[in-house]
Amino acid sequence: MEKEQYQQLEQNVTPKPPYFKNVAKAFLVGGLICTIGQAVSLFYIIFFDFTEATAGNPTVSTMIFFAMILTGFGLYKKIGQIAGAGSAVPVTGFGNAVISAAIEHRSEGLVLGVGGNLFKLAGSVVLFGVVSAFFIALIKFILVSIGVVSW
Amino acid sequence: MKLLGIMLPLLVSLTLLSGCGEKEKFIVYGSPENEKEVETILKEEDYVDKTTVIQYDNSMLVATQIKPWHKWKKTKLEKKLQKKFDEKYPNKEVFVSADYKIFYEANKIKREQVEDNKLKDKIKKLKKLAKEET
Amino acid sequence: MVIVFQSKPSLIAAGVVAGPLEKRSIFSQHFDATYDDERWQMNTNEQGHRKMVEEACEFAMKKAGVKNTDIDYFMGGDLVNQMTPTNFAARDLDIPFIGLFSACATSISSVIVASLLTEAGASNLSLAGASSQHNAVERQFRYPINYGSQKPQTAQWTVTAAGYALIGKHHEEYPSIEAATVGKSVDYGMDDPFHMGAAMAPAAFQTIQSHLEQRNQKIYHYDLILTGDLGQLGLKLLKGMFVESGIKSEELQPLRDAGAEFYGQDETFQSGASGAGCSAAVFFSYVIQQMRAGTYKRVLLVATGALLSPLTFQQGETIPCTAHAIEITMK
Amino acid sequence: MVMTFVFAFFVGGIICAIGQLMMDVGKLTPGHTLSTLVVAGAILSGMGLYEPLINFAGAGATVPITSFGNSLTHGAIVEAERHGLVGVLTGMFEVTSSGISAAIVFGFIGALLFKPKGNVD
Repeated sequence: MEKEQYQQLEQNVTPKPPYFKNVAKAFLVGGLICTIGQAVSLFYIIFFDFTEATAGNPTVSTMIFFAMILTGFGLYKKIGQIAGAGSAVPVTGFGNAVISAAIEHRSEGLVLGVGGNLFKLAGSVVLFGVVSAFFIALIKFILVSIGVVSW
Repeated sequence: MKLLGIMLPLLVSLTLLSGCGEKEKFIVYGSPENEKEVETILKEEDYVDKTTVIQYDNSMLVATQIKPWHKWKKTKLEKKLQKKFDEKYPNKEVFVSADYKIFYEANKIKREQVEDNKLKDKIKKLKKLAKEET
Repeated sequence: MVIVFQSKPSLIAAGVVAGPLEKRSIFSQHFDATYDDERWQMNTNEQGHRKMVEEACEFAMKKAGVKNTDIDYFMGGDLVNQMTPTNFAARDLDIPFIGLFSACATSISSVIVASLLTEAGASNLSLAGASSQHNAVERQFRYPINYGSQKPQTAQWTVTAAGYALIGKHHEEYPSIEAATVGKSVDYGMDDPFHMGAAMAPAAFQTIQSHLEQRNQKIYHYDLILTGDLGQLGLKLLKGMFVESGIKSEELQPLRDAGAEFYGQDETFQSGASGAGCSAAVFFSYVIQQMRAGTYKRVLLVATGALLSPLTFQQGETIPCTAHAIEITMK
Repeated sequence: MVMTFVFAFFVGGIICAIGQLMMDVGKLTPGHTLSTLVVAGAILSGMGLYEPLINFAGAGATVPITSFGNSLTHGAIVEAERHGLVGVLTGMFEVTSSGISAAIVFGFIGALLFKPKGNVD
């Protein structure tokens, strides 16, 4: 059998991912995580000295704390199997990527294992976040300097 | 789709709750001076939902909540309202904030009937909070 | 490519041990032992992996009533970094050792090498087999165990199991190895590490076809043709390839896949089981027991392996695969 | 305030749904999807569109990973506004997203507390 012929067969046999179902589940779980985030945020606004503008930081940290607990007890991967991007896209997913790598590489010690592999999965997010922030700030600076836009 | 079955009623009830929460749209605490006038100013602005105004000495704290669908313009509307008050009361020290924290604390001040020195300290703290950046 | 063994070496005994999840396997009653602790009371997954290999070998030796000093060669492999679990088990077993890597096809490639040594008169008794441990393999080939990525329906579950068989001189009362086919490394351009069945099916097809051709056999000559870990989709593809080559689908009755059947219809395991331990565990427990009971007279065992590494996947390479087959008969 | 919960649900849900489409239809790995979303967040922030989204949807905009891009870019732009070209550079060192620090700390603690388990249940 030729390669092309086989690839045709493979296309026919392999089930397509259930697009609609997956998107719906991602939407619901992702939305739910953000709603929980909003509740955490309200908690910080009411009981601590945070405003709507500053509550984002403690909220994100708290959500990552939740992610640690869920990851440690092996629950996050189960949520992930159901929700897909719904649990990967919120910062809890970023936390899960860091924490799961840290737990996994504990057996190689704290320095070489945890230290060396902490950002094995999440490193690309940090890289592209920082680099894009740098270039966008630079572009904006240039645009402001030549007077196209204002700050 | 079990999830959908759980989430939908939850969302609907949340939406309904927001409707039930309607109380007074305008509260003034402290000196009742200019009460009607301030209320009229705020009524002219259709994006304003609820406002609590605290007046003391020569200062005024306008803690407002912007209607949900206008909220994305919050920063601009806050500035717009500040400008309007500054023009209307050039002799007063007016501070406008659309932040929920400020609104919540202003209502708390009214509920607990905080007075004089304590009030001044509290307001000072709130202003500092509102100016904090992320 | 086909090797015909004149002396017909026999599978004297075998030992299979498996982890906690494998209790759910439809083959679990055929295993010698299943353990509740996936780490075998050791500190790391890799140490547990090693312990599992040792225990499977001990079961095989105990059943045959022999000690490690009676065994001439130990042959095997696994999927973790440079096969260290097996290498370390070899240290503790203290038997002359050849490490083999054919990914998940190691269970059969090691039996082929052991049979050749037996045929050549170099070995009276050899241990051959393979193993895999879910946690240790997943973390190397995919993501950390606790990472919440969504596995597609095409994904397969690496089993925690070790299967080792004792290969000795021909004995009538034991299943005997008549012939073997060493597979080529076949690449049909598949590149999805979550769809290994599709990558491996062409390799299995080529090996089975060439074995049948050179042995002048048809599928109906066999009571069972059992592939290693194609999974439900891979098996479908393999059958599809036979149908396209002109064989009627009714004739494909003997064609089965250990990975597709391993966990039954449990959907948590998606397309089925995979890993070097999957074929080793099923071949060296269920198949050998059924042959000794007389259910099957002639069986073709085809272990399939995907020869990828995380490095080749990240560098955008496709996945070459191999399949090795042995023909076992029982008088 | 109650409406913010509803908006948080919908906006957060939509961002996740976009991520799911990128993975299913675009065949991107989770790593590629998240990196793309972070860059998208940074671009929206540069265009001044992310802050209105936070005002509108609260945690619906701060909880998805896109907010990383926003907080880093926002910090860099604020520094650039204050200190000019040097600010673009120093801004990069002065701003860190709280999410990254939290993930490092909780990752370390998690490594001390938990063991990886492969069981399905």
